[in-house]
Amino acid sequence: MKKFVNEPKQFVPEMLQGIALANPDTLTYVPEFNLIMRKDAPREDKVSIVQGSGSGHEPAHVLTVGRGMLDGACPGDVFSAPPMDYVYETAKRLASPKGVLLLVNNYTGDRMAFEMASELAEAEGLAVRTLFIDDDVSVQDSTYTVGRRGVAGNFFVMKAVGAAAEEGADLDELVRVGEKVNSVTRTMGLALTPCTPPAKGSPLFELGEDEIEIGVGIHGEPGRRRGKLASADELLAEILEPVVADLPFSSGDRVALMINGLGGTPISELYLLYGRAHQQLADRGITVGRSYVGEYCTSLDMAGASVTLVRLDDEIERLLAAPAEIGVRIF
Amino acid sequence: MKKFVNEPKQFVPEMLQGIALANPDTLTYVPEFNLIMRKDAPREDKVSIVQGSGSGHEPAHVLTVGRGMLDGACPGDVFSAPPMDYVYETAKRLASPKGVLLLVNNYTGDRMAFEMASELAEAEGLAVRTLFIDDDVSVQDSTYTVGRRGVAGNFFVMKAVGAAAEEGADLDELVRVGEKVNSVTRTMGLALTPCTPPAKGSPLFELGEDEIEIGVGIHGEPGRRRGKLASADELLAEILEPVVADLPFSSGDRVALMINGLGGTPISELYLLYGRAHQQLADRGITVGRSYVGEYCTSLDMAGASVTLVRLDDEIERLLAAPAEIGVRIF
Amino acid sequence: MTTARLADVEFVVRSIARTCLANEKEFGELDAVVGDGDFGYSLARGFEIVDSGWDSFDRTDIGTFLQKIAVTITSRIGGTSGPIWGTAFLRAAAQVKGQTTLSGDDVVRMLRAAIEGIKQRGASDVGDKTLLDALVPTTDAIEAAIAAGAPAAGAPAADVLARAAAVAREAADATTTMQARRGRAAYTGERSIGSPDAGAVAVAVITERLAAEWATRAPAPA
Amino acid sequence: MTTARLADVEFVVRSIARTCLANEKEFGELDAVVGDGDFGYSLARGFEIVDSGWDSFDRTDIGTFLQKIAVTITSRIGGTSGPIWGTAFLRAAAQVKGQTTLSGDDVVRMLRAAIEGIKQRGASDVGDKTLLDALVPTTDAIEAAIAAGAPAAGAPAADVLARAAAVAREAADATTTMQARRGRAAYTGERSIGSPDAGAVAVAVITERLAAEWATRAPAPA
Ligand SMILES: Nc1ncnc2c1ncn2[C@@H]1O[C@H](COP(=O)(O)OP(=O)(O)O)[C@@H](O)[C@H]1O
Ligand SMILES: Nc1ncnc2c1ncn2[C@@H]1O[C@H](COP(=O)(O)OP(=O)(O)O)[C@@H](O)[C@H]1O
Ligand SMILES: [Mg+2]
Ligand SMILES: [Mg+2]
Ligand SMILES: [Mg+2]
Ligand SMILES: [Mg+2]
Repeated sequence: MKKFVNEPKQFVPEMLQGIALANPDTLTYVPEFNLIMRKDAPREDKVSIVQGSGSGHEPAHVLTVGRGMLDGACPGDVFSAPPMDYVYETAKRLASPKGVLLLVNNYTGDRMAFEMASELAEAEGLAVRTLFIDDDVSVQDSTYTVGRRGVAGNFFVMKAVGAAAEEGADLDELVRVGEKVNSVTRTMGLALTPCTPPAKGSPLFELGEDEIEIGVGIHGEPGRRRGKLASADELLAEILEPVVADLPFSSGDRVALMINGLGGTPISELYLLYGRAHQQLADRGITVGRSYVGEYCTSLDMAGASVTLVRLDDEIERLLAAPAEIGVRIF
Repeated sequence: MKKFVNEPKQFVPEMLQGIALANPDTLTYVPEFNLIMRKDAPREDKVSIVQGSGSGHEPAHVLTVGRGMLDGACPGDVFSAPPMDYVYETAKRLASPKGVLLLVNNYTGDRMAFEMASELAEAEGLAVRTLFIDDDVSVQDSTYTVGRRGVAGNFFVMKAVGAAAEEGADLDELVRVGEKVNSVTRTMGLALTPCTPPAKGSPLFELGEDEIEIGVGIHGEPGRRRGKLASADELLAEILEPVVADLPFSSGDRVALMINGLGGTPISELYLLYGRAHQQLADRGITVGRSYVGEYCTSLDMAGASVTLVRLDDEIERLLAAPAEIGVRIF
Repeated sequence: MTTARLADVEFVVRSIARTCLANEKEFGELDAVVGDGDFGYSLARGFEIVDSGWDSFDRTDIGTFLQKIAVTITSRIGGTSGPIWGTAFLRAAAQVKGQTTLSGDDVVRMLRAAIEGIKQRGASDVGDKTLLDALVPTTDAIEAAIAAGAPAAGAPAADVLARAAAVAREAADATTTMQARRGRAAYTGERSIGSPDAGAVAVAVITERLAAEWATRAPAPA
Repeated sequence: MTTARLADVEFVVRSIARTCLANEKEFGELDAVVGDGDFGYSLARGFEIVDSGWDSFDRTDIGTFLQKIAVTITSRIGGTSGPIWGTAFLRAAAQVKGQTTLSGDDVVRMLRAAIEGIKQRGASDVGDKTLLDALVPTTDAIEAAIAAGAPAAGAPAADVLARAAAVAREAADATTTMQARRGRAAYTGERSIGSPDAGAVAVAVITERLAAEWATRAPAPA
């Protein structure tokens, strides 16, 4: 395992420590609950937005805490939903008179932790609402699963409810906005290589020299099928087609287009993919109104990428364009 | 080679196309010269700042074009200095009455291309100055080289002269500022894995399962020596010590600290390294005034990281803190 | 009929904790086949607190003791396993509130309550390729053995456990041919066939260890 | 003494171009050993324009023709090779401005000018483990052969080239034991010892191809 790690058990705490030290003016770190929160949260005049999920997806979600985005994030260990306690303690610490909105990517463990925690919090008189995000189109037959997974499209839900919360929207309104964005957001990913969790020390799954995983999950879960390595255009089509077909997106639509890197793919390749996707959408009469290229929701060091489309309307576009400031930054 | 590539020869043009499509309001793309430039450049009231260098280091430099940073970047192919022509044509297109400042990372090919181009441009009456950046401490004995290499510390020179140019500084003043920042900036990197140039299709060099390259160059050039894989703290010490010792940085100094990812290392690991570096500096009485964590100057998909320190004074800190807006962005 | 006391319960809990610690890597690798590989790690992080804080848990009675263990597990284990195992311990504890001894029937009642809790929390059932597919037949075997007259503790309890261990292992092995319908493994669809469920194997390994070590536990006063 | 004409110069340039195209991968791999692997790619991108735009270059005289080639190379080849090779062609062209034929002495003068250009541009010299370490001995050999009476073109020129190719190869091989003092390879210090310099090998391969194909070129009118 070629990684910068000390003791694997300390991987997440040491990362969180780094995030806190790099953002001393804006973020507070509460080690007991892996909690990264805004220094100015909770605010009386604003619903607090919280997201949990496992670690290993950075910048999601500990680095998307900040003005216009999350008020706090309490991740579990690598790829593990946070213990219920983390969520409960986070909700208590971020309790605003206007309430707390919990954003949850739709996985069994995350659902359970957040459901148990919000029951507890409500019992103590907190106003809590939960919103499930499930943008991953790769899982078609969901009879036997909890349904679609939440992946990179999560970013758009966070951004929209974050902006609306900043404007003073109440809990009901935020749930409406979040559900609306989630309902027009679709994602699919593709792995070129597996990822290596620090505690495991070896790749989570195996892929042959010329094999790829189409529809891969952000915890390395299998997708629709194994495929063969091909040109960037062909690989892109493998994930763009199902995303377009799913909502479906059609000629005349105005969209946000995100090319998200899964951790090990350099941005040169992501921009190459972006250009091709933009063009392929234009060929279908779909206009890109907002573009996003980079790492938004990763799977440790996995090489690969996902495509997300969001159908824009005036309200969504306005919220996505609103100013925001988060832990991950350039300057 | 597991990459998103179509025809390798088209790798750079297709990436640039993607950058242009993702930033239609702010950037112009001139395909003949791999040129990405600000839509509003050249401006009468501002020296134009240009950087070349090879591709494969993104976001450097095509994605650092924008307000408060570069006015244009004209990269060569992957790891190749741009042909002289590109530089010459770029200087002509960005010719401002206040002049053009060429930023050049100190490599033989880059020096030659920029020197030839600026001779030509000056012959045509353009006011051109060239600034060489050489922050890499890994090359100790420079008798037989053109001297130190320019690597991630380049970012700070760009940022400072970019901000000063925006304030209206003239060419001489910009050269003074740039040279000053360069003179207090030191970097050293470490590779966990080699990188794979698209046109080569296989790794540029070989590293054993437990081998690392200490002091690696951003084109995969060897560094000081091969080392053994170790804990994050130990690996960090391998590159932080030489950086601190070189200027030297000492107790009481206030610095900017950058942990730069080389392309294949996820930001979770970079933040872990950041936290440890911040603490190791604090132990030496060195205070971090500004922090930078992420990818600033990469080497394609190489896993690894570099540490950069800049000794701050009021002037440098003010310029680094000035607002800027570039192609690589989150929202 | 001999009854189980706090010391026996302590032995069982500590044995579970240590088994999970000793098998962190193995359990993780089982989960990596079609899941995400964190199962061993998650359990270990919770049970290491149980093990290291061992003397600090309130031992007023068996119910209280188990409830404290349950709270620790719930608050320390992430992933699906935190809520699942936490709920199991919590429901088991609730069955024996205030009790200082357990009959064989108490033990079966606790196991049944734990199973119901898991089903509810996980919206899952036997046949979904989860730990339930080991836990339910094992509980059935224990119930049958007790009904057949074996005591809940004392030397003959070893026989009950030996029987349970055999059934648990067989049931865990049998999950190999099943298709996962719950948890992350469910996303793999048919590809989940061919390897056993990590949770079910954990149940087998724990039961085997209990059976093997029962004789060596600090003997309960007659 | 036979003289070389434009057709001979065309043959040489086109042969250089095609050799660089045919050896893109090999040259790149040589550069990857201690450099950054782009040498083959860079040359190929420049010479492919020379090859594809072949008919478009101004052929008023040999000097003009070579100058156009030089400009194309300089503007299309990146890395160190663009300035180095571009300067070499430019300086060679300047030696024969307006000429339509070349004597053996002209050829040597052109090579010497190219060498001086490279040294100046690269702040380098013989012994630094660069293409100079093949180009200089090869030029010496050509000069000696011509001085010994071999003509610059015609059948005996093949002998000059054969001698040059042998020397070039030997010189390229000899760079193996040298330590790089210029270019990216110089950063490797002692590690650069043990493999030949990519630029020097390119000179050898090109000279060998010229020697091998000289006989088959479109024969210059007597
Ligand atoms: N819905 C469920 N109901 C009951 N047990 C489940 C459920 N989902 C998963 N499991 C059990 O949990 C084990 C995986 O636990 P863990 O790795 O902690 O979960 P995850 O990583 O999927 O959040 C599985 O092997 C299975 O036995
Ligand atoms: N300073 C120099 N002077 C002369 N030749 C040089 C110099 N530096 C490098 N070379 C030659 O150029 C070759 C490498 O060319 P290229 O790969 O284009 O350069 P780089 O990638 O280092 O910019 C070397 O093998 C060597 O023969
Ligand atoms: Mg998990
Ligand atoms: Mg190069
Ligand atoms: Mg798991
Ligand atoms: Mg090279």
